[in-house]
Parts: sequence; C-alpha cells; structure tokens
Amino acid sequence: MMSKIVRTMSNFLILVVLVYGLYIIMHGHSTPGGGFQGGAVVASGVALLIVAFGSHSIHENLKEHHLSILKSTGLLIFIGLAFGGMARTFFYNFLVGSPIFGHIPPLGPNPGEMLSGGVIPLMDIGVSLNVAGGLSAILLVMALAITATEVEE
Amino acid sequence: MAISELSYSPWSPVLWLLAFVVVMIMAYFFRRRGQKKYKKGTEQTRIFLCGEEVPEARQRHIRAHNVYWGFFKTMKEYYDANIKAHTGIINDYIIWFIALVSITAVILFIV
Amino acid sequence: MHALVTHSPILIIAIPLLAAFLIPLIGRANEKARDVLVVAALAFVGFLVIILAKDIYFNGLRVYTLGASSSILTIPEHYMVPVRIILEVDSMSTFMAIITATVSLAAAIYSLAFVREETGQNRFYTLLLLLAAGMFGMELTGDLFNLFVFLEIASIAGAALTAFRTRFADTAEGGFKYIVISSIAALMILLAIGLFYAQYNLINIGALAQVMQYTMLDKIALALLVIAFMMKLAGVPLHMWCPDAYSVAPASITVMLVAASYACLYALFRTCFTLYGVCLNLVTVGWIVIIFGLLSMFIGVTMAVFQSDIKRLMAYHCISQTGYMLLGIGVGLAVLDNPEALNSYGIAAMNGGIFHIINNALYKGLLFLTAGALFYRTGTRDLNKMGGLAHKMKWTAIFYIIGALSISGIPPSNGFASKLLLYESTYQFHPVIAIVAMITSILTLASFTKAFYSAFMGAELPEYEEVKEVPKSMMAGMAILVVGIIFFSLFPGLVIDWLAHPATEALINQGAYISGIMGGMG
Amino acid sequence: MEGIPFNIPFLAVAAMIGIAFYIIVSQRNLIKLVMGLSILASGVNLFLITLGYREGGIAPVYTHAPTERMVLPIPQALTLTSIVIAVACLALMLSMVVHIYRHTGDIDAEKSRQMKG
Repeated sequence: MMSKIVRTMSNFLILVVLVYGLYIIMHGHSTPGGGFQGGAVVASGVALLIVAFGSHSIHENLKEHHLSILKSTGLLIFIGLAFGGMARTFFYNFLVGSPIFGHIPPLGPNPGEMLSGGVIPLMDIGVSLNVAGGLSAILLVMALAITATEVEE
Repeated sequence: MAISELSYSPWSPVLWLLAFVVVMIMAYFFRRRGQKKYKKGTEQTRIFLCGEEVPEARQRHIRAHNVYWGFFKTMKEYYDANIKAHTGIINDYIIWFIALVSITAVILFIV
Repeated sequence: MHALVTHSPILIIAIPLLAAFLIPLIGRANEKARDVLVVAALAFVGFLVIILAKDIYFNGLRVYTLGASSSILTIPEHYMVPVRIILEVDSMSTFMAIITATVSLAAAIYSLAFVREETGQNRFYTLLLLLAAGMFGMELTGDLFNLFVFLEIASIAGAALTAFRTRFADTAEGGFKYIVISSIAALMILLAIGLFYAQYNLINIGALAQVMQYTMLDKIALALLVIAFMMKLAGVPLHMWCPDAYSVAPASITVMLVAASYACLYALFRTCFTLYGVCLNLVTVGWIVIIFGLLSMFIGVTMAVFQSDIKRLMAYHCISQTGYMLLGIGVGLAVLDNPEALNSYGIAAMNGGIFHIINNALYKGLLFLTAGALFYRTGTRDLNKMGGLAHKMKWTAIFYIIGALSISGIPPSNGFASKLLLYESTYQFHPVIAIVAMITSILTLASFTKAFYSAFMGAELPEYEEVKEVPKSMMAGMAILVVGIIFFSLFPGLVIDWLAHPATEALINQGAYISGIMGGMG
Repeated sequence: MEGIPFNIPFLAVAAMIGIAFYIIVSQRNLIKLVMGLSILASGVNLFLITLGYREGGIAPVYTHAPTERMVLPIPQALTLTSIVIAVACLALMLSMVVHIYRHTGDIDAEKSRQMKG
C-alpha cells in the first residue's frame, strides 16, 4: 500500500492504461500491435494496481479463479474460431466477405480499415483475454508469494 | 506373425510358447514322480534356521542396499568416479551441454 | 469419414487443446464430467491416430495446410515458398503418434485415482492435455519453427506437472532442472533455426532439405540440433536431469515425460534423416549417434543397478533403453549411402531401433505405473523401506513381472524381439556394439531382480499391514499397457510389417518427404 | 543503418549468448541462473530480429504504407512467439525457485540440492 497521492493517481491512470490496451487489441490487424501486446498492456495496469494498493487488497476483489475463467474463455474463443474454418481447413478465415470484419481492403498500401481482417480481430480479442488473465494471475501470485515469505521470516 | 527378416533364423513367439508349454508339461510329469510326503500347515512349511529362534519379518528381509554388495565392492572405482560426475547441480549439466556442442562442432568441421 | 481423415492431422493436435481449455470451466461445475471429458478426448484422438495411420500406410504421406486449402497459395504468385503452418505426416509421424496416444490414454486413466487427493486437479488435467498436444504437434508438424513451439509447450507443461505436488520438498527441484535444460535446449534449437533462415530464408523441413548445402553454418546448426535433442532425450552424458525429474514427477506424468523424450528422439531422427539426409557426412554423424547410444546404455544401466530409489532406478533404465534406439538408428544412418550394407543389415537395425521405441514406451510406462502404485500405497519410493508387498498387491506384482521380463529381453517378450533384431544387425556392423548391448541387457535383468526382490518378495512387513491393492482406474491404466505388451510379444512380425518397417522406409526416403511439400511448387 | 557495419548486431548477439552462458555456468544462485536464461533468450531473439533486416525494406504494415518493398515478417513472427514462450518459462522458473526456497531455505544450486548420484 503506497501513499494517497499514488493511489489516487493510479485510480485515474488505470483507465488510460485500459483504454490504450483496448486500442492496441482492436487495431492489431491493421497497425502494429495485437492480442498479446494489448493483453500485456492491460496486465501492466493490474501491476500498477498491485504496486499502488498492495497485493492483498487486490486479491480480495480479484481471485485467481476469475482470471482462470478469463483465460479459458479467451482460449476457447481462439480455438473455436479456428474450428469455425473447419469446412475448408483449420484456421481458415471464414469471415471474409461477411458483415462482421469481413471487408476486403485493396491490395497494397491503404489507409487501414477497422472492419477488415475476418477472424483475426476476433482472435486478437481471445488472445488478449487469455494474456491479460494469465499475466495478471502470474503477477498477482508472485506478489502474494513475496509477501508470504516476508511474513514467514 | 514371425519376424522373418533376421539373417540367421526367424523368430516366432507362438512356436516358442508351444515349445515352452511342451517342456512345462514334461517337467510336470517328472515332478509327479517325486516324493509325496510334503504336507501344508505342518512343521515342514516353517522356516528352519539351525534350530535357532527365527527373527521377525523386518530383520529377515534383505534390504535393497545389501543386494549385489560384492559387485559394487569390485566396481568401486568405477562407481566412485561416476557418482562424482553426477553432482546434481544444474550448472554442471549445462557445462556438459556446452562442452559437447563444441566437441561435436569441431568433429563435424574436421571430418 | 473421408473428411475426418482429411482433417485428422490437425484434429489430433486441436482436440486435446480444446479439451484442455474446456477443463477449467467444466471442472468447476462437475468433476465427473471433467474426468469423462479427459478420457473421451484422448480416446477419440487415439481413434483418429489409428485411422490416419491406416490411411497413410495405404496412400502415402499427407500434407495439411492451416488456414488455406493449399500450401502453394501465396502473394505474390511467383513466390513459391511454403510460408504457412504446414503439417506433414508420414509413417514415422503416425508411428510416434500411436505411441503418444496409447501412453497418454493410459496415463490419463491412471491419473483419475492417482491424483484424486491432490488439490488443483483442473490444472493437472489441463496441463496433461497440453503435454499430449505438444507431443502430437512435434510429431506431426512439417515445419522447424512449429517443432520448436510444440517442444516448448510440451516442456512447460511437463515441468509444471513434474513440480505439481508442491507439498513434497524435492518436486520443485526436479521441475526446475527439467525446465532449465528444456529451455536451454529449445533456445539452441531456435538458434539453429535462425542459422537456417539466415542462409535459405526458409523454415519448412521439406523445403530446407531440398536446398541444403551443408555449409559451415549448417554444421554448427547440426551440432546444436543434435546435442540439444540429445539433452532432451537424456543421452549420456547429458542425462543427469533425467533421474531427478522423472523420480519426483507423479507416476502418470513420468510416463508422459518418457513419451515426450521419444518425441524428441523423433525430432532427432527427422533432423538427421530428412532435414540433412544424404548431404551429411553419414559415417561421422552415425558414429556420433552410436557412441551416444553405447555410453547411454552402459552408464545408464550401471548407475541403475546402484540406485535404491525405485523411480530413479527406472529413470536410469529409461536412459539405457534409449541407447538401444540410438544404436539402431545410428547404424542405419552410418550405412545410409551404402545400399548393399543398408539392405543387408541397416534396415534391420533401424527396424529394431524403431520397434524398440514402441516396446519401451509400453513396458517402461508399465513399470513406472507400478512404481507409482507402490508409492500410492506405501508412501515411499525408497526400496530399502519396502518389502513383502506381493502378498498385498498381487496384480501390481504380476504387472511388474511382465514389465521387468519384457525390458530385460526374456523370450517371448516384445523386448526380446526388438533386441534380437538389434543384436544381429549391429553385430554385422561392429561386434563390440552387440556385445555392449548384451551386457546391458544382463545388467537390466539384474537390477530389476533387485528391485523386485526388495519391494515385492520377502515376508510381510508389519508397517504395510494396511496396504491394499490399488484402485480400479489405476489397474485399468496399467492393463492397457499390459495388453499392448502381450499383443506385441505374440505378434512381433505384424508390428514390424505394419508399423516399424513403414516408419523406417519413411525415414530413409528423403525424396518423398521433399516432394510431398514441394511437389506443387516451381 | 548507414555507416554501421552490418555485423555489429551479430557481434552483440554473440556477446549476449556468451555472457548468458557464462552466467548460467558460473552462478550458483538460482535467481541469477534464471537471469542468465533470460539474457540467452534475448540474445537469440536479437539474432532472429537481425536476420529480418533488409536494406531499404519497410515494415509489412499496409496502413498508410509508402510504396517501397516490404520485408517478409517471418523473423518478427518467430521472435514474438519466442518472447511469449520465454515469458511463460520465466514465470514458471521463478515460481519453482520460490518453492525451492520455501522447502530448503536456500537458493544456492549446491546447497538446495536434494538429489544426486
């Protein structure tokens, strides 16, 4: 638990971090970034909270099994989309041409389109859920482990 | 069924088992011709130790570290060297790895 | 059915993954459903492996491209390089996949009772399925980088499972050693992949094999690959992590780790035969593999006789049995460009080595499972503390005898069949090899007799009066492997004709593998 | 990269891998060993990224891209995957070190060892 200034600031900053993470996730298919990077940004927000408020007070609201469900959901989205292309082959981009992210941008340099990429943006979302959940769980458990050993000594 | 690729003789486990069964039947008939004085549950089935008191089960059992004692005694130098090499320290495992990569690379360059 | 065969290469990898991701959700709701899911997923994968193997036996190798209907769809159109994730499955791959499927199924069924008392079972089964998926991926992929990724998946899952029972003091150490050597080996493999990419701008095995020139960088990459895989499959003197990790892992996981080390053996064979193939200096590389094999056999078995921890003893046997496989394959590799020697004994040696892989996965798996059964009931792995357990655990003792006779190569077991092939063929290559192999076999029998005597024989000890036979699901897991051993013992000829020989042919025939992937290009 | 010899990054790779192996071999402290492994992973990643560099090529991102030739992003994809794997390995290794410390009270490779021979 750090001073009041840090806590107040991180209460504001967490919003910025989350929005930035979401931006990176959602634009992963047209600009640098993607699910892993965005998820890591979101997890760094959790790290900020852990530093500011201490791991125990975070752990009261954010249990490992919540994160574990988040992880599994993300992975299921990912592999479910991969199975969705099974009519052709595994991982086939079956959303191309459909109204959901299905617009085909012109080949070569273009201004970038949000609604393109087919299953790729959706997979980014799945991956980001998994990465955010997994990395947050790692950070949280590690932080708890450190404090636990300090108590033992 | 059988492995026929061997250069000397084919190996067929089914034939082998048949031969084994025949031998066992023959052995059984030899065994039946033996003495019939053995009876279960009498003194014949108890442990006989020159007439002395038989120790309890825990002391009667030969433990693993006593098995093949002579073999280890004879091979003491080999085992001492080997156990010294098996340090159980993770860094040493990596030293072996680096050494072998360099040796292999040198061998491949030379030959 | 046809669609199932077409998609089976990826389904074999994807179904364990899907089940692994479902487990945390289902396991919270219902433990029974989770257990059923694990077993059903692995059983279905086993079924897929068998129909895929049958198809490949009759129709030749199969290429599966992820994300596109053909591997040659590229932009720009003249860019004829396989850049996608491509699976290439031939008889050797399906042979290894059969091993993995059998062993995983047996291990999963055995685990149902074995880890019943542990906490975090959802995580256990998730990791177990990830380990299985990693092994399948290593065996079915046609791409070096995928090989690295699946190797790391298998290593991470394996290490986490090794250290799973954290309440014991030594598990974390075993898991730590396993993950450290795994990640160093994997990073060196990645470095080798980088060396290939630097020269040829390719990472596909078949495409690389076509353009391989055996330059200086290729030699360095070969040294890195061979030694890194050798470390993962625990060849002496890179074996020292193996007893540490295998002895502390839960018994069912030890069996899976054995299968994982054979997946690395497969990767080594793939590297030597398919990736480099005839451009190698075959005699040198063959002798390097043979020397590793000889050292593994002899040092592994002599260290095993000395052990008094039952799982360490078996782990050292694992090392020495791996030596047999290396021998068979090394002899085949050394005579690969000599058709006369190859036909007279080279192919027989490779058949023996490859047949030994599946034999060893079965009986070594069985032995580790019996050791786990002993641990489950007595709470110790120390042979010095055991005794008289055959009175209480009759079936375990019988299973142990079957496994021990088989591993020592007593006729008519399957171990005898594969060792006979190896003795006869390696004797023609160099007599010393066969002699060392026989001495190893004798010492194997000696050490298993020691373990059998001190654990099962003797009077009933008072401290084990409460000991009972193990639960049914553990018996079922062992029984699967026993059925396999008995079948392989009675019909070794069938196994060689249907499984081992096609696998050997697939390894030798480098051209078929290359044209499988590059056939449609340029 | 104008004016910089092309093999400077490769020298950096060699130095990093050398330093990493020196740390792994010489340091008995398990945390330092994990650090060495992390440096090794970074060295290999740097190697892959350096291979992806092409004179005059641009990043393969089509958004507002100039009309020059783009590089094939395989090395970048490999590096990204490798980084993800390295993170997982690192977390697992550190948590195992925590467990070793809890059980033995030491993080020295020699003093905390319970299995040998």
